[in-house]
Amino acid sequence: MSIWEYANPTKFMRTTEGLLPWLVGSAVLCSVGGVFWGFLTPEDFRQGSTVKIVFLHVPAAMMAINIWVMMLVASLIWIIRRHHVSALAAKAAAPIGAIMTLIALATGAIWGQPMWGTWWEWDPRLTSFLILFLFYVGYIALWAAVEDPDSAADLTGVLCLVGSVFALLSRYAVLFWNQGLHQGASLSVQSGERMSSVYRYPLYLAMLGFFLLFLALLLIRTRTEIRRRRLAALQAREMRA
Amino acid sequence: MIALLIRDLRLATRAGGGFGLGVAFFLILSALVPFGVGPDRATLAPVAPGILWVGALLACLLSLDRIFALDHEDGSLDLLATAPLPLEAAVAIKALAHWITTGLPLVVSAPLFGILLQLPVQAMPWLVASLALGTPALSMLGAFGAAITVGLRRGGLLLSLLVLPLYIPTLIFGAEITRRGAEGMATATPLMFLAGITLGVLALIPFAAAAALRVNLR
Amino acid sequence: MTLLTVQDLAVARGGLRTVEGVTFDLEAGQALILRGPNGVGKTTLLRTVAGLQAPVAGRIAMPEDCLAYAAHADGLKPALTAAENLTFWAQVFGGGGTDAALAAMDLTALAHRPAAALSAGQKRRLGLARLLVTGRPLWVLDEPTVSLDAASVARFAEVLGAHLGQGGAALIATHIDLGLPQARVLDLTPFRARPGSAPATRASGFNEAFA
Amino acid sequence: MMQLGDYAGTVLAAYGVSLVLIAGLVWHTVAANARARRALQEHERNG
Repeated sequence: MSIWEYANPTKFMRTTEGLLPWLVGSAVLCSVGGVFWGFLTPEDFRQGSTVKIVFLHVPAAMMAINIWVMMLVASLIWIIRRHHVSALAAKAAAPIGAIMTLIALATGAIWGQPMWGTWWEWDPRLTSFLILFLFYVGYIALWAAVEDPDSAADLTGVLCLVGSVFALLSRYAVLFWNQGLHQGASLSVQSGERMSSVYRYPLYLAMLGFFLLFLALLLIRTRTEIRRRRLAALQAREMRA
Repeated sequence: MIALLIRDLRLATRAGGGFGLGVAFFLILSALVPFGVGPDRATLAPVAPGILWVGALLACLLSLDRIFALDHEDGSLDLLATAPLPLEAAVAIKALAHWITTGLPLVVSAPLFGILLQLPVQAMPWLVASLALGTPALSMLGAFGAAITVGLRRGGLLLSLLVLPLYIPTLIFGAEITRRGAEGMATATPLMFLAGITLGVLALIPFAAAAALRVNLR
Repeated sequence: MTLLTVQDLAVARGGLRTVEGVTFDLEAGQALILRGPNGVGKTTLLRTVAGLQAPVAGRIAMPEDCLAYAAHADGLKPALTAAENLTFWAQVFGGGGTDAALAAMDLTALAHRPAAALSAGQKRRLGLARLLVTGRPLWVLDEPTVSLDAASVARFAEVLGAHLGQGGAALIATHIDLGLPQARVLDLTPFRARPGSAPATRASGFNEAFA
Repeated sequence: MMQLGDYAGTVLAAYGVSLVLIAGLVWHTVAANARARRALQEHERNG
């Protein structure tokens, strides 16, 4: 049995049916647990209680990027192997990615207010996320605008491919443009002052929670898209008959 | 291939609004900005490079939907797709025609608008150089956006939504070159980056645009 | 010499099969006329043969650089003159004989008129003259006689007959009788795709129609 | 309840905004799924 069998809509629907309750349960458990645990952590000696925002900001930012990568992979699978479920999964993932980007932007801006003294700073990372958000919006708008579903999948796939290159390019262009005052990666091993474990473990849990939340939402949304496609196919067939 | 280029240029001159429109838009923009930010040399000069580059971007955007929309309506796009000319080449030629009708006049006339916006004289060569290097990428990326949205109702707004984010790297480096030129700093690094982006775009985007066109033609 | 072989072809419009199991071939000197009610898929079939969209199933074979396609729209630029329009397509296809093509379709007097100033029938004639300058042997024509008067239809039939006589071939969707002795007629109605008759899965085991 | 210190408003605003956004996304996902399922079931019952 090959992995591609899950690209069959009926097989996909049957498999996810049994998987979903477990996934939803663990997603709720981990995300609520991680975020709540994060909320209970003590204050940081420099940032005060604003450090608690990290448990939303970092997982959302991580998912914002990873969801785009997932869409890129799904688009490539559609373009190369023509599995409809793959294209629909990319379509289903985009709104989740856009919301995650929005959360990362909003929490970043709110955090920046006391830390940098301004709501919005054209800091390279915030700017990159704004650009990423624009790409998400364009991608979603293109799906909505094209009527024929296969053409829409093809066009958005090409856009995702080109958009990925330009999102990456913009990231480095923005770095060149403004060095910024964002703190370095919070979890990177090289940085001198590593995050203390008081914050690290809740953060890991929150990241896992956001990831599971994404998976659960993705499966539900993909199932929605499959049902819509099936309904449209049945209606079109009756019109013809 | 040359036949297609000549035809597109001829159409742009005869149908009117091809060559002049972008420059006219650029002129209006340069005239409006001082009304908005004030006539002071001290306030205008620092923002001039950015205004000029954003203006070039918007002037380019204005005429993008014409690249394929007219050919799609009258059926010549179908005929071109069945012609011996590869669609990738047709896309590249049409982007070149777009650049000659909108990008090139902008490059040539940019110093004039630079004067209007109090851009320091030592920045003029850099303004022209950055536009000359950057606008071909704008036309090519615009052709990609036009290829994706050809045949869509309400395609115009979507086109700007798709294309403008793609313009960001070009805009950043182009404006940076002009700004550094105005301040008398070294411009080599952003110039290299801009040239790299433009060359990469010219080499690869025709394939993406042709793929999108084929999807829209079926 | 065989200019076009179509085997067990199925085509789709908007994700749904229109006709399937279509098989025919065209030798040099032959013409095939496609008939069938509106919506049966004549245009889709012609576009598929022209390579503008992919077939759902079946095989299309033809020699390289052999086909010239003419659709409902003529692809004329209103700002260019008739001669300029034609010269452009002649250059794209690497052919020539613009003047002869204009004469054949009785357009010589109008050669320097902008295409915008031509009547619908004159535009159609100019669109058909384009076929002559392509130098391609196989013509794929979608309703070529729309907006032509009786005299122009006769003139077009004459041009088509001469093309077949020189070893060309034509695949035409039309409702009127062109009076060509070489022409066979293929009615697409019996090939209309029936729901459920298509095999439900592809090689990858994918249920394509979501049904 | 624990201390939020000087930045109580900031922290609560960040959590509030994120919660609203996620709740909206979840609600939209679930509602669209229920709508699609109902529409498909209805269609299969009738046809």
